[in-house]
Amino acid sequence: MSDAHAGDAAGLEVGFFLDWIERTASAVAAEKERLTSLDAAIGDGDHGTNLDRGFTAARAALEAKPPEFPGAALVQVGTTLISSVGGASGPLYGTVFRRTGKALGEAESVSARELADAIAAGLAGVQKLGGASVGDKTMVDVFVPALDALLAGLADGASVDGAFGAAADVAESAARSTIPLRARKGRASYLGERSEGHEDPGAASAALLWRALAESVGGRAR
Amino acid sequence: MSDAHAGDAAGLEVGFFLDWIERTASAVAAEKERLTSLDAAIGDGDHGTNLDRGFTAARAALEAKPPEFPGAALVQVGTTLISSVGGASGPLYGTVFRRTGKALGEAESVSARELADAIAAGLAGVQKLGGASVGDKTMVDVFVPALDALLAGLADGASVDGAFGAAADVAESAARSTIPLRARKGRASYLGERSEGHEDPGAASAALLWRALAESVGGRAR
Amino acid sequence: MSSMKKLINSPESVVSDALAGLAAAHPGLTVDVERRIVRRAAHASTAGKVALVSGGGSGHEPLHAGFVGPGMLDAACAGEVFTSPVPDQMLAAAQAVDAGAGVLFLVKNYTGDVLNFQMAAELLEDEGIESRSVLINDDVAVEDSLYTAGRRGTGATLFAEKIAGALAERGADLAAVAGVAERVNATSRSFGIALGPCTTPAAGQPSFQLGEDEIEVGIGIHGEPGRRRAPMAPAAELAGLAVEAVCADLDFTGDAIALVNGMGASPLLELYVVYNEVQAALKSRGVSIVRNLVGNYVTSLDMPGFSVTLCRADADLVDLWDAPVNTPALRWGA
Amino acid sequence: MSSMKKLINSPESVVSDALAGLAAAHPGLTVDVERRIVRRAAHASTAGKVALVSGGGSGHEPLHAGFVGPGMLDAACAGEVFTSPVPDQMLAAAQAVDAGAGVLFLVKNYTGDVLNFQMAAELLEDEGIESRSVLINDDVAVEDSLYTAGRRGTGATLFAEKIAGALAERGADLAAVAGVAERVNATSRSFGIALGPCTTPAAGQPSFQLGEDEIEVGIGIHGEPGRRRAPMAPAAELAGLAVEAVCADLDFTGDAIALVNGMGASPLLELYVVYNEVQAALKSRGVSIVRNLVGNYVTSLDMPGFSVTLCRADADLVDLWDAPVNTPALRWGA
Ligand SMILES: Nc1ncnc2c1ncn2[C@@H]1O[C@H](COP(=O)(O)OP(=O)(O)O)[C@@H](O)[C@H]1O
Ligand SMILES: Nc1ncnc2c1ncn2[C@@H]1O[C@H](COP(=O)(O)OP(=O)(O)O)[C@@H](O)[C@H]1O
Ligand SMILES: [Mg+2]
Ligand SMILES: [Mg+2]
Ligand SMILES: [Mg+2]
Ligand SMILES: [Mg+2]
Repeated sequence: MSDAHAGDAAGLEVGFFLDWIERTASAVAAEKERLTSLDAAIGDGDHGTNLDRGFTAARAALEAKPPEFPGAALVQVGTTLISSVGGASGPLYGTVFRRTGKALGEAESVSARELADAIAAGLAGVQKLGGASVGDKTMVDVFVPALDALLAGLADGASVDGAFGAAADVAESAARSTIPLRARKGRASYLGERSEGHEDPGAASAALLWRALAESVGGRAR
Repeated sequence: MSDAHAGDAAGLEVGFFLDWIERTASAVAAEKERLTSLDAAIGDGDHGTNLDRGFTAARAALEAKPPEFPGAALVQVGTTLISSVGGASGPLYGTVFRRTGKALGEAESVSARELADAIAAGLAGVQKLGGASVGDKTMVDVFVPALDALLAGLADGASVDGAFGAAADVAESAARSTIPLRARKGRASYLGERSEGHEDPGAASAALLWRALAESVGGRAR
Repeated sequence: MSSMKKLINSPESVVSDALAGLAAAHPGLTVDVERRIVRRAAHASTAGKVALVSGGGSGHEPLHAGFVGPGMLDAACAGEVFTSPVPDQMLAAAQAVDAGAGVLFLVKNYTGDVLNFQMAAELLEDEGIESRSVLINDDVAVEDSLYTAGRRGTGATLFAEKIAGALAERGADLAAVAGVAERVNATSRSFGIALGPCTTPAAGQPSFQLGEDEIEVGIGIHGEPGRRRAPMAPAAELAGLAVEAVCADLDFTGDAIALVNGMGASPLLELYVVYNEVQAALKSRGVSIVRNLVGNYVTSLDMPGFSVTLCRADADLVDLWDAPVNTPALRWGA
Repeated sequence: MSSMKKLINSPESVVSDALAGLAAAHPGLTVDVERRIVRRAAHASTAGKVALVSGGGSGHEPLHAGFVGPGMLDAACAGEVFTSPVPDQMLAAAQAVDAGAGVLFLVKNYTGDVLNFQMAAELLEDEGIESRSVLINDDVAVEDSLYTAGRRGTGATLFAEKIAGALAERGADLAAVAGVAERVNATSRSFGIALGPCTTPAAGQPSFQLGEDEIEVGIGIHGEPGRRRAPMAPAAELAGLAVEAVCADLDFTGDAIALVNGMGASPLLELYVVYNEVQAALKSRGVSIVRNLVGNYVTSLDMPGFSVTLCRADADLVDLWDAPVNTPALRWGA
């Protein structure tokens, strides 16, 4: 059990996803001020408040109307984020969750690999919506390498725990790697070269999301 | 000459009054910031600027149209102050000078005693206009004791220099004596007890005027 | 809070420069920049109408120049920042706009304004032009006693200018126009709270210092400190304080016209929050707001804060309030 | 400069509280405080009229809710402070005000606004209601390149709302109303300068730090720093900078409509000083201002500073500009 492998039959069920959202919501709440102050430096200082409002609403929505399968949970989270966050991150994160959820369909249990593929669909949705590529200093800068790491880890036959853990590590270092970049999307792009030297707030929040995911995977294993 | 006495025949001519205004204007310019910051504490922070604007205008008016006799000089100064200062101090100081000047009539030369009596008329004008009595924390708190000291000095047969010098000393200490008072007139009265502990700006400027007068008297004697 | 940085060319030229801008922006006004007199453009027909003239220190914009135009003032005189204008200005303004029916001076009760308008009225009498002066003294933060210069004139000035202006426009005579201005003043009260100081261009320093959690309660409009300092509190409490002070002084039970006025640097978003609390507090006291203004009308440069002004609203006053007005800062029905 | 002290009850309730105040103050508006939608009061007859819907983050008041009313917007959606509203709001607003002739969304070009309005438009299509969206992107401080999110929408939003609103009122169809909004946007440019930061209620900290003699040049309306920092300078120079930036980007020779806009905490006195310099600088470039606004219209909470917006003024646009409008913040001819 503690050494679940990529090919493991033990799938991720709806409880796992509720746990992921719960952990994400807690992490966002805990890091709210840091996210907001990152946004104040190169944006408008609301990213932490925005996401905290959104994940608080998502948590409440999941409690009010408990979803029956993983895809439904993520679609519900995405829809709630879209309806409650606003700003750039609302539609973008909302789309990540909605598309990921839709890709999971109505399965009651999904494998790690299926989840990774679904996240790829979510990421594609965000890139289509926001038009950002890697290097534009956005959340995409975290999602792309983290997902790559996850896929690679799962393909290597590493443990599921290890694959998600490695993906979270990559996400965190990818977030820090946005520091020297000049923003080309979103509000920070208005600053031109003055956006250099600051971590992108959306990249920072994406790293929280990946870490929460890894923790849920780890927690499940225990 | 250096010991001109109250009874002295040597009168004060128009040049003396021009000198007085010149010295007053210089003193006001030099003390502008102090007057303004006294006013900021218990008023609206414009007293120094107001008087500086007024005496600069008065100086210019006297140069543009040199008066022929003492009374004309002071009326001209008063009229200019009224037309250029505004606020409370414009009409009040304007009235002091106008009434003092009018009281001097068309005499080419006036005695120290005649000047003191004329200032008494100016003071009466201000008190009628503004309704302030001694203790209300205004310029009147300086004018009344300074004039009393001047009249007393002249009556005692002290030297003219000495009488005016003593009046200026009294004026300066009277200005400081406004510090503990609670204002009952003008803008500072809005503060009620919070006006206590601050020197009244109009009292401070009145002391400058009395000191300039004493210096003109002293300068004349040299 | 207040800033030393200002959008000016120099403290000396700020009033003239602003008047030049006002002239350029409003073709409906004739502005004598040198003498600092703003009046309705020459073409406005006002024959036989009582002329309304007001004025005061600058720094309270849009008061007064922003209220010159059909339905309101005929002329306004601008002094230096926070300094009453001089009698020459008031005299010249009155002479320029007198249309044979006399002049009403609307004067905020400050020693400087009172004395300068008084001198102007005397000079005007010498010119054979009849005038009346109405003193506005609505600020309940100041005790009206022998021991003060009396209550300050603040927000009610706008009410008096609007309502007397409307009556003058209808052809009422000087006594009637002065009478309604007096009635407005007698039935209006104001109270203000500042969250910080303001900075005059000349001083270049904040008018007072406040701690991060302090406010000034009972402030005027010249950056003077208030009657007392208090700890910062939610909008509901601050609005309650102002409403309490105003209503303790005069019974407003019934209908009222209300002004929730920004002192200059408080965002409109916040002023609407305050309005919401003010109307709720009034409702619970049986006061119903039938007309209102929310915004920066009688300001104190860059001071953050607000004031509340109420005027008892009988049908006559409301009718005059609703009459058309067309000025830079207040416009409806035209 | 910006203050931590605010006239609010809590950062969480500031938008709702302000909307409740707006509702109480303006009987001509119907305000759904919970869903944060402001629209014209039900009785206004708009059958067959193209409906104009705008919205955006709060903190820019009077934009947008202050421009709802006859002659201008049909509805406005308010987001959290500096945060775009959500698609549900825009959808509900559009459904409420659609009068059968379709809906024009006027959208300031920020990623958040664009994405949320885009989602709303998709949802609206599902409901069988036709819509068009016009992006406003007038701020020349932002390079319009592949390397940015494109130019921000600022002062031209007011111009588009007024002018498209007037055309809609005249019964033009959706394509025509969208067309004129696009034309206004294409012929408008803005540039802003801040003397200090602003403070959002949630952050409670100034959005940036400036030295006593520094300014931010090329700022937006969300407290973001500008393109560069510069030393403080006289109003004439700052106005010149803004005029230069605007005119370098588009030739305004001829007639123009001008907005000299306060960012929130700069006194009106100073804005008139700026207006004076702006009109002089324009005159020397052969640009003549035929209509103007001076005041706080598109603000950034308590930020001190100003922006200049110009729109090329042909006879059609001026005619639409002059058409009656009756909203809380813009009113004439009615
Ligand atoms: N076009 C885009 N594609 C992907 N992510 C984006 C895009 N634009 C902005 N973002 C992300 O959104 C974050 C800002 O979110 P937030 O502050 O909540 O919204 P807003 O910028 O509207 O205030 C940025 O840090 C960035 O990571
Ligand atoms: N009624 C009065 N009688 C005499 N002096 C007065 C009266 N009111 C005010 N003053 C004096 O005027 C001074 C303030 O002058 P100033 O600051 O120039 O005018 P303002 O108060 O209009 O700004 C006060 O310090 C006080 O000495
Ligand atoms: Mg943001
Ligand atoms: Mg003063
Ligand atoms: Mg003064
Ligand atoms: Mg935002």
